[in-house]
Parts: sequence; C-alpha cells; structure tokens
Amino acid sequence: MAKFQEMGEVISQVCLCPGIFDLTIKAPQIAAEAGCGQFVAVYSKDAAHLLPRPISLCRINRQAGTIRLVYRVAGYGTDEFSRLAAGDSVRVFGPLGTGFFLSDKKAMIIGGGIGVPPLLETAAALSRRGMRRENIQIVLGYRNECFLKDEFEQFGTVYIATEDGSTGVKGTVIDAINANRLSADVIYSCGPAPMLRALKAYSEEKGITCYVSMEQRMACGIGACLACVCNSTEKDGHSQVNNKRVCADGPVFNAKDIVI
Amino acid sequence: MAKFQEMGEVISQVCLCPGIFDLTIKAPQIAAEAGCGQFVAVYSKDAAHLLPRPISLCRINRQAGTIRLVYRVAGYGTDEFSRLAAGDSVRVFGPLGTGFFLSDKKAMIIGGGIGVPPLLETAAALSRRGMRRENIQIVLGYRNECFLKDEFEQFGTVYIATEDGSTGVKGTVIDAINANRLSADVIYSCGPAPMLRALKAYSEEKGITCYVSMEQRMACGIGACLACVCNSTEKDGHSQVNNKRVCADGPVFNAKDIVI
Amino acid sequence: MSINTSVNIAGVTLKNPVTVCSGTFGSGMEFVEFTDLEKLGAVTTKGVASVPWAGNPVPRIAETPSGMLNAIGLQNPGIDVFCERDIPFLKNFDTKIIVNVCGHSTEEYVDVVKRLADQPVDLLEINISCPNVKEGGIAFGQKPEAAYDITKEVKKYAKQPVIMKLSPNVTDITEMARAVEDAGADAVSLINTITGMKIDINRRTFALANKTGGLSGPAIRPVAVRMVYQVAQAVKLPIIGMGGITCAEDALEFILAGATAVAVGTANFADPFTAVRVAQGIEEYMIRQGVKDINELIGAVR
Amino acid sequence: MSINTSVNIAGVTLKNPVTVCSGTFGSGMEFVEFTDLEKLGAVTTKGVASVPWAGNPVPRIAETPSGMLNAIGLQNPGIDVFCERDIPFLKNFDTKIIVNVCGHSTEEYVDVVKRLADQPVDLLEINISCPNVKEGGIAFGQKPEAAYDITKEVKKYAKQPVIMKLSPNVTDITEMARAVEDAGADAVSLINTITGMKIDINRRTFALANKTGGLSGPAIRPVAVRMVYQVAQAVKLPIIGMGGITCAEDALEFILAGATAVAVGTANFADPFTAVRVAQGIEEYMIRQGVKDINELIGAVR
Ligand SMILES: Cc1cc2nc3c(=O)[nH]c(=O)nc-3n(C[C@H](O)[C@H](O)[C@H](O)COP(=O)(O)OP(=O)(O)OC[C@H]3O[C@@H](n4cnc5c(N)ncnc54)[C@H](O)[C@@H]3O)c2cc1C
Ligand SMILES: Cc1cc2nc3c(=O)[nH]c(=O)nc-3n(C[C@H](O)[C@H](O)[C@H](O)COP(=O)(O)OP(=O)(O)OC[C@H]3O[C@@H](n4cnc5c(N)ncnc54)[C@H](O)[C@@H]3O)c2cc1C
Ligand SMILES: Cc1cc2nc3c(=O)[nH]c(=O)nc-3n(C[C@H](O)[C@H](O)[C@H](O)COP(=O)(O)O)c2cc1C
Ligand SMILES: Cc1cc2nc3c(=O)[nH]c(=O)nc-3n(C[C@H](O)[C@H](O)[C@H](O)COP(=O)(O)O)c2cc1C
Ligand code: FES
Ligand code: FES
Repeated sequence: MAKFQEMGEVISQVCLCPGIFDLTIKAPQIAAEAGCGQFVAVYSKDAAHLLPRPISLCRINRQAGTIRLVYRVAGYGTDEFSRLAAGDSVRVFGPLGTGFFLSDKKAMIIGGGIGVPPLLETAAALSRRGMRRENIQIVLGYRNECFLKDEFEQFGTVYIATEDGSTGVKGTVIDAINANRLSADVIYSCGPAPMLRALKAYSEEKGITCYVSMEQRMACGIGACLACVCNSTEKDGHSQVNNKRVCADGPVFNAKDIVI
Repeated sequence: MAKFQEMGEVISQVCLCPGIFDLTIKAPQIAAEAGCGQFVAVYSKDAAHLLPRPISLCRINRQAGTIRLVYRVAGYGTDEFSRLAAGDSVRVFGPLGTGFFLSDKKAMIIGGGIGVPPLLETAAALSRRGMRRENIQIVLGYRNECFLKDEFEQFGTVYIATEDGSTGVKGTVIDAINANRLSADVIYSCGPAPMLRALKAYSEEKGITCYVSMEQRMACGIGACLACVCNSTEKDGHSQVNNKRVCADGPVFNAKDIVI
Repeated sequence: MSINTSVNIAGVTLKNPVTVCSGTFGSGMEFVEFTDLEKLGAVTTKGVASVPWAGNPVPRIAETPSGMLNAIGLQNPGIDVFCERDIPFLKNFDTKIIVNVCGHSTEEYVDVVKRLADQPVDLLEINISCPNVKEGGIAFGQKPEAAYDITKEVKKYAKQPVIMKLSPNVTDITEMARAVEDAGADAVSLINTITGMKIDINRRTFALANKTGGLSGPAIRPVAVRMVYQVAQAVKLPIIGMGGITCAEDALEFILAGATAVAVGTANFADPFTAVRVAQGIEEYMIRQGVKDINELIGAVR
Repeated sequence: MSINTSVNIAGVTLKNPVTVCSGTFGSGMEFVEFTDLEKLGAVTTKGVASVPWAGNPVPRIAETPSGMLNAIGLQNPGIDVFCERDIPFLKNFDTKIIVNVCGHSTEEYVDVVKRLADQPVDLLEINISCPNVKEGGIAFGQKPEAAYDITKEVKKYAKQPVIMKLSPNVTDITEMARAVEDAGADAVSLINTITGMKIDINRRTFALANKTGGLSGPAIRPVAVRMVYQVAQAVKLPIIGMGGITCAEDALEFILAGATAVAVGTANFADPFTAVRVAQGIEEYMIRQGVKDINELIGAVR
C-alpha cells in the first residue's frame, strides 16, 4: 500500500481537555489512502529527537484532504505538537499499519483512554457502510474527562465507564458492558493493555471476534526494523518466530492471534 | 562585570543584503551593562545544537533596553536566527568579553566584512563622548555590498574599499587608507585575520595604538573552558602561558599584545 | 561534467558509494514502495542466522539525544526463508546485495556462509560486533584473536568477498582491523553500535527490557569518523563507513576520512527517504566542487 | 517533608550530589558572578599539572549533534599559581573542593599530589583518561596495569581521598574500575570524553587542529549511564557519574544506575545556570516522589 511523506499544513488545533489535543492537518495524499485503525508517523522539528511519534488517525476527510489526530501530551514530541497552530507545518508519513477489517456484524466499539480516538473513524466507517445505529454500540472508558464522546453519538449509542464514576458506570469498559447488558458479534477495540487483555478473555468466553489495536515503541514504523513486536500465538509467516510487527502486521490484530 | 541570561523578545529583523541580517532584541539587563566591542552568546532552540553563537553588539540602546545584532548566515545557528520575527523570543547571554577602550585621540575605525557591525556602536560611542566628526575616520572594507555604510556617516567620514571596486577604492582597507592619505593616533578594528594582521603591521610601522577584535570558536564564552585562545606576545597572567582567552581577555586586544 | 560515482569493494563495483546499515532497512521490501532501490550502490540486509531467532523482549528501542538505543536481539527468520524470499526479491533490482550474517558460534556463522555459497549475493558482511545478544558475537568482536579466528574460518567457506563488521566497543579499533586483515578479510565495515543504557526515572526501571542496547544515530558520528580514519591509516582494506549518517555532508566526512563506501542506518527511521537523498547529494557535492571521480575523495583528508 | 540530599564520597560529605566536570567550569571564578557556588555539593577544578601547559593549537572545539568535541590539550597555569590563586578563591565558599590532576608521567602526577598535600582541598581527582594529549595520560587510562600502578603511586603521597577518573575508550570499563579499586583508589569518576573526529568537508580538513578530540555532551549520556551501571555492579567504590547531564532527570539516571554524586559538564556551556538547576531539580524530584533520603536512590535500578 502506498505511503507518503507530506509537509502537512496545520488547519486547526484545539485542546479538548487538559493534556488532550485535537489536531487537523492537510495531508491529501495520506488522507486519500488511509483507513480506520491506521496511523501516521509524526516527526519532531528538533534534530535531537530522531524517531517519529506514531499517532492514530481519529478522522480522515478525503474530500478536504485532511487528517485529524487526537493525542495526549506524553513527553517531548507530543508537547511540541501541542504548540502547533493553524498555518504551521508538520512532517507526517503514512498511512501506516493494518487497520480494522470491518464486518457487517453487530458491533461493539470499545475504547479506553487515549485509545478512544482511532475508534471515531471506525464508528464513522461502519456508519458510512450503512450499518444501523443500533448495531453500533460504543463503549468508552475514561479516567474522568469524556473527550470525543459527543461525536460518537452521531454513529451509535454511547455507553461510558469512568474510573471515578463521574460519568456513566464507575469502573472499566467491562463493567459498562455488563451493566448495560450489551452483546455483539464483533468487537473493535483500542486502549491500554489490561483492557485489551480483558477484552480478549471476554471475547473468547463469548466466542466472538475481537479486534484489538496495539501499541509498541517504534523506530521505522514500516516493518523493517523489528523494534515493535508483540508475541503471536502461532509462528508468524514473515518473522518465522512467534513475533508480529505492531507497525506493519498491526496495530490492529485479531485478539486470538496475539498474546496480550 | 555582571552577565545576564535573558529570553529576549525580537523587536524586529530585516535583511540588509543577501545573507546579512539585522536583528533587534529586547534584552534590557544586557543593554544596561554592555559597551562597544562586547558580544552576546545567542542560543539555538534546537536541542542538537548545544553551543552558543557569539555575535557582537552592533548597537546598544539602553533607553529602549534593546540590543542590535548584525550577522551573516554562516551555518545552522545563524540560519535559525535569520528566521526569527518580531514577537519571537531568543535566549541571549551577556554582555560578554572585553570591548574597546576608547581614547580621545584621533581615531581610525576600520572594519572588514562581517567585522563591520561592532564598529557602529564604537563610532557612536566616540561620537557620544564628544569626539568631533573629523577625528572619527571610518574605513570599511567589503566584498561588494556596503551594508551599514549609511549609518556610519552620521558619526564620521566614511571611506570604502571593495574587492570588486564597485564602491570606493578597489582593494583592501589598507588600500583605502593609502588612497585617502588617512592618518590617526589610534585604530579600532574588526575583521578577518589577514586584515587585522595587516593593521597590526601598519600600526607598528606608524607607531600608533591599534585595537583589534578577534574571533575564535567558543564553548563557554566566559573564560572558563580555554577553547578560544589566541597567542599572546608575553606570558599571560591568567593562563601563565602565551595564551589569551578571546572571550574574556578579548575579543578586543591591543594588537601589540597578541600574535595574529 | 561527466562524473564517476562508482566504487570498488573487494572486486565488486557499486554504482555509487551508498548502501544501508544492516538491520535498519529489512531486506528493502518495506522501503521499495516509496524508494528506488536502484538508486543505491547496494542493499545490506538485516543479520541472518542459520535458524530463526526470536530476539529480545520489548521495549526494544529508546530514543536518546540525537540517537537511539536498540536491543532487537537479532530477530531473524533464518537462512532458509531468507534464501527463498529475500534474495529473489532483491534480485529484481539493479543493485548489489550485501548479506549480513550473525551467529552464536563459529559453526553457526559457517553454516550461513556455506548456505550462501551458491546464492546470487555480492558480498557477505560478518557481524562480529552486535553487543545485544550474549552469544551474538560479542566475544568475536572485542578480542583481536577471536576476530582473527572467525575471519579465517569464514573465509574458508565463503564464495563471496567477506566484509568484517567491527565493533566500536574496544580500546583500539586498529588492532581489530589488523587482526581481520591478517586473517584474510576482503573489507571492513564500521562502526556497529556503542553499548548504552537509558533509565526511566519515573518508573525507576531500564528503558529497554534488555537493560543495555546499542547506541546509533548522529550522536555517535564523531566516534565513527574517528575510527574510520584510524582504520584507514592502519590497514589497506576498503572500508564501509557508517554511524549517524543523515545527509550527503555526513557521508562525505566518512569518505574523506577513508571510507570507500558508506551506509545509512538510523536516519532511515527519521526520514525513510534518506539513503537515496544521500546518494544524490554526494553527486551534487562533486559537481559543486568539480570532483570528477569519487575515488579522489576517498581518504583525501589526512 | 524534610529530605536529606547529602552524600558521602570516601568520607567527605557533599551537601548535595552535584558537582561540575573538570575543565568545564574553570575554578568557578568565571561562574561566580551569576552562580551561587554554595548551591553545589562540590566544585571540581580544571586539570592542573606540575608546571604550566600551553595546550593545543586552535580550533580546539567543534560542535557535533547533541555534543561537542574538545582538544584543549589540558592548558593549565601549573600547580603553583593554582595554589596561590584558585584554592584561596574557592575557600571563600561553603562547598567542597575537588582538584583534578593531570600529568605527562607518574612523576608529574606525584609532584602535583605532593604539592596539594598541605592544601585545604577535599578530594583529588586523577585524570588518567584525557585522550587529547599524547602523553597526557592515555596509556594510564587504557591499560588496567598502568591504571593500577599510577593509582598505587598517587595513593602513597595523597593526603586527601583519591578519585580515579576513568576513560570510556576501553573494551571493558569494569576491568579498569577493578584495577584502580585493587590499587587503593577511594572513588572513581566516569566518564571522561570519547575520542572523536569531525571533518570540514568544504575546506577538506579536520575541524580540530589536533585532528581528534573528546566527545562530550548529551550524545554520550547513554554510554556514560551504561558504564556507571557496569562499574557499580563491579566494584564497591563510590562513583561520581558524568557525561551529558543537562537537567535533574539526566542526573537521576546516573544516581539510579549507581552514582553517589554527579557532575555537570558540557551543559554549562549550553546554559551556564545548569549545575545549580540540577541540584534544585533533584530535590524537587525527591519531594514529588516522596524520597526522604537521596541515598535510597543510589543504585536503585538493577
Ligand atoms: C500505533 C500507535 C498509535 C498511537 N496512537 C496514539 C493516538 O492516537 N493518540 C495518542 O495520544 N497516542 C498515541 N500513541 C502513543 C504515542 O505514540 C506516544 O504517546 C508518543 O509517541 C509519545 O511521544 P512523546 O515524544 O510525547 O513522548 P516521549 O516519552 O518523549 O517519547 C520518547 C520515545 O518513546 C516513544 N513512545 C513514548 N510513549 C510511547 C507509547 N505509549 N507508545 C509508543 N511509543 C511511545 C516515542 O514515540 C518516542 O520515540 C500511539 C502509539 C502507537 C504505537
Ligand atoms: C567574539 C565574536 C563575535 C562575533 N560577532 C559576529 C557578528 O557580529 N556578526 C557575525 O555575523 N558573526 C560574528 N561572529 C561569528 C559568528 O559567531 C559565527 O559566524 C557563528 O557562530 C556561526 O554559527 P552557525 O551556527 O551559523 O555556523 P556553524 O558552522 O553551524 O557553527 C558551528 C559551530 O562553530 C562555531 N562557529 C562557526 N563559525 C564561527 C566563527 N567564524 N567564529 C566563531 N565560532 C564560529 C559556532 O559558534 C558553532 O559553535 C563572531 C564571532 C566571535 C567569536
Ligand atoms: C534497529 C537496528 C538494528 C540493527 N541490526 C543490525 C544487524 O542485524 N546486524 C548488524 O551488523 N548491525 C545492526 N545494526 C547496526 C547498524 O547496522 C549500524 O552499524 C549502526 O546502527 C550505526 O549506524 P547508524 O548510526 O547510521 O544507525 C542495527 C542497528 C539498529 C539501529
Ligand atoms: C572543554 C572541556 C575540557 C575538559 N577538561 C578536562 C580536564 O581538564 N580534566 C578532566 O579530567 N576532564 C576534562 N574534561 C572532561 C569532562 O570533565 C567530562 O568528563 C566530560 O566532558 C563528560 O561530561 P559532559 O558530557 O557532561 O561534558 C573536559 C571536557 C570538556 C568539554
Ligand atoms: S517499528 Fe520498525 S518494525 Fe515496527
Ligand atoms: S570560550 Fe571558554 S574560555 Fe573562551
């Protein structure tokens, strides 16, 4: 699949809540190729910081030629990105990785924390393909601030879990699923490893397909350096060992194929 | 003497001619302390570029609390500085070094190339101290573009030498001195080493005092690291060897004290 | 002006002096979508062993100032799959193939070298310097006698010219270069990564699961240039220089210091278009400076 | 919360673990105008020899990615002027004094150490590792036997505890640390600079008049942290860690890796206020993380 490096013009950036930023970049070649669950590599302008920062696509607007990234300030790079303003430029490379394979089955979209953003494009894509609202169940887990929640509501019913109980169910996304007695045939998920591990167990118990989007430290972002592996349940065809590359074989995997 | 680190606000920047920039920065503490012939250390924002860039003070405006730097784009740092615009900030440290000791004797101010800028404050300072125009003879040598020439004219008579003969005498500042039959009791000079070497010889021949402003690669800029030495004719009191520190003992030296 | 950019490494002509560092470019497959491999003098592949290796646990990398640490642990699919898949892939392109070889023991190196004997590859690069895996060659690369022995052994079976890849984690790099020269190496490449460590002060743990990793990137370039210069003064072998090359100017430092060819590594991560740009930039420099033959530049600063 | 930041190096108590790297801070005179020396655990002075040394020709320094090369060549005014001028100056401040000593030969080292015997200095740091001057100690710092011998000799005459400063330009740093421990060293400091080179491709010459220089700055931090960790596992001596420290977070990497104290070097050039800020930042980290005693952090990551 084609990949492009673009000097993206920043269209806008807003702060959604403390530490969470919402950045829209003009990057028409990437936007034209990208799908939900894929990510881009974003580069720092500082010569001392060499490695790209992988950030998932939160929305893709092919017509406008823009991509939208929602991210948390976690360190040097994301802090630098958070200072970008309309008119600035930022180097991006993508689209990278293997995103979500969408099925027409009744879906649960499950996001946790900073894993929520890539699921917005996923929900939109399901909706665009004609899936009815009631088959798009959206379960979002947060510490407290429920960023992006309102935008999800246009695509399906949103169920919230918060750690502090300030919105929705107090607890995890699993608590929210149980409390709302939700069921589905397929899960699309992204979030912290413990959440994904719980969802893998849950989906195996229920006998349903579960897609998880994984995170790992990356160098090349395109499958060449073998920095970003996760363990696979079976021997991987490319690596000939039980390792898959999150950046190329993933970030989205069928939960059954990997060890979380 | 006190030194200050300031996050200077850029007041203005203009391009004087291709590759030569004129930057005015608000740095009131530095402006209050500085004198002609001193310099500041200017820092890159890029973490990969650690060392400060020494740039001489072209003008000092105590009232406005500003300093003016005129510099040539020579590499990474000066290129970065050349992109600064009004409202940006830049880290500066100074004032550094030992500047010109001004006397009331008939003066020749001699600048070559990018050595011209620090002499503007020198001419202004002589003028401010009441020296008459006819005793401030200004000899400037350029490749071709005569930047800052007009500003010098307010303080004294300006004689030009250009390599290509496009303005004034074709040749060096020595050629301009000879062609205009200039004489003086003291020389204040700054420019490339061959020019300073010629002036040292000239002043020795004429038996007049000659101050030269030297350049050397610097790390600390304050006399601590011994990176920036030049050879001294006599054993130096601080170093106990025939080395003087350009950043602390200079950049301005009495030509008789050093080997050029 | 017609200029010559081709160089000769042990009888193999590279159309230009630029290749990539083993381990930073896979076998080129992932780069081919957006890079023209034929613009490179050679492609150097990720280290391959006699059998598949699983490598180290994650995190395998960490960013450091102007550099990075890696402890991939030489994960590789083994020589069989490599011969079936990677070599045929690379044969589609008009560029030379340098295969990087690793092993836990002399026997394992020799196995791979024998297996490659009838393969259409141009040069072998023997990694005796990977500092990540306990048995991954650290002993061979840090003792002149061991480097001599492995070179001798590999040369017995190699059908292609042999490049010995040197580790910078030694007191005297020239001693290592002389040892492999004496043992019959056809060329040397340097430097591999410098062993480093990063600590996460908030989690109070090592940034890498392996604790230590190999430092690469622009941070190490001055060390690499110094070692290339020293080796160029010490031996007659052609040198492939690497360590922190990000642009043509960096590559030229190595060539002027004595490298016949250069390799782009970590910079491929900072910008996947780097290697091709370096090759172009060298040509531009030659035109600008009126240099007709790249060979005039090799070792020109002394 | 009352916290303890003081550490003990061979019986000498530093009020906090932060000092400066020899050669980057003069004797503090140039920094005192804008820095409060009393905020530092100790001041470490520029290497001093038995007689004045003129050092190397210029250019003596060059910038490199996240680092710099220096080949000052140990210019120094000699021990006599040092005792008359620099020690009395430093005695005005409530901080410890570490005097860095260099020499061309064992005799020269011993001369300086003897001369310092009756001086009010707290610790001696013996630079056996400067890679710039041919006779400036390179042999002592790169061979365990030589390091052992010089340590033994210096210890015979030293009236203050002796810190041996190790060179990173070795195959195995633990071997060097063990050698100086066996010879009776009271502490070690590491790392000195890594030998490097830069070439000016436009002028086709070396960036430094001395050709090679010592690489320092953030670029080398991962190598320094690794070596401090290795040495901490290998010997019982207290360690002063250095190499690329720019902020408290960097300093804490060294402390967690096993350093009892740390030194700020090249970062003083990038920002002359760094050393004091590092000391403050360590205290802030301790408060933030609820660490009552800095000694709990020393070597806490294993
Ligand atoms: C496929 C993928 C998609 C991601 N999508 C998003 C997203 O949509 N929104 C978002 O907020 N974050 C996302 N992340 C995490 C994001 O990449 C890191 O938070 C970011 O790289 C941190 O960089 P920094 O410079 O701010 O932090 P630093 O700690 O300064 O980074 C230092 C180095 O560590 C790497 N790193 C640090 N944290 C992580 C991490 N959690 N995962 C991978 N590498 C890391 C950086 O890339 C960099 O190389 C994603 C990660 C992956 C792998
Ligand atoms: C006391 C003093 C006053 C100066 N005043 C002026 C001035 O008023 N206007 C002006 O245009 N230039 C001046 N210079 C020269 C100026 O410092 C250099 O041109 C500038 O540092 C180049 O930095 P760079 O990052 O653009 O180049 P790079 O080549 O990228 O710099 C790399 C390193 O080399 C050093 N360096 C490069 N060239 C020189 C040089 N000629 N002298 C000293 N260090 C150098 C830089 O400081 C930096 O550390 C002065 C130099 C000194 C020593
Ligand atoms: C992620 C990564 C993987 C590497 N894998 C190998 C390898 O398999 N074999 C090898 O000889 N060198 C390997 N190296 C070392 C590089 O080939 C090269 O020698 C080193 O990185 C210095 O060059 P650079 O600074 O341009 O990256 C690897 C380096 C990196 C960063
Ligand atoms: C300009 C300069 C001069 C130095 N002079 C000395 C010296 O005289 N004696 C010594 O033992 N180390 C000397 N060093 C090495 C430093 O003390 C320190 O070990 C090294 O720079 C690593 O620390 P850093 O990266 O924080 O600078 C010098 C370093 C620099 C940059
Ligand atoms: S980051 Fe290089 S293989 Fe995934
Ligand atoms: S630059 Fe440090 S002494 Fe002059």
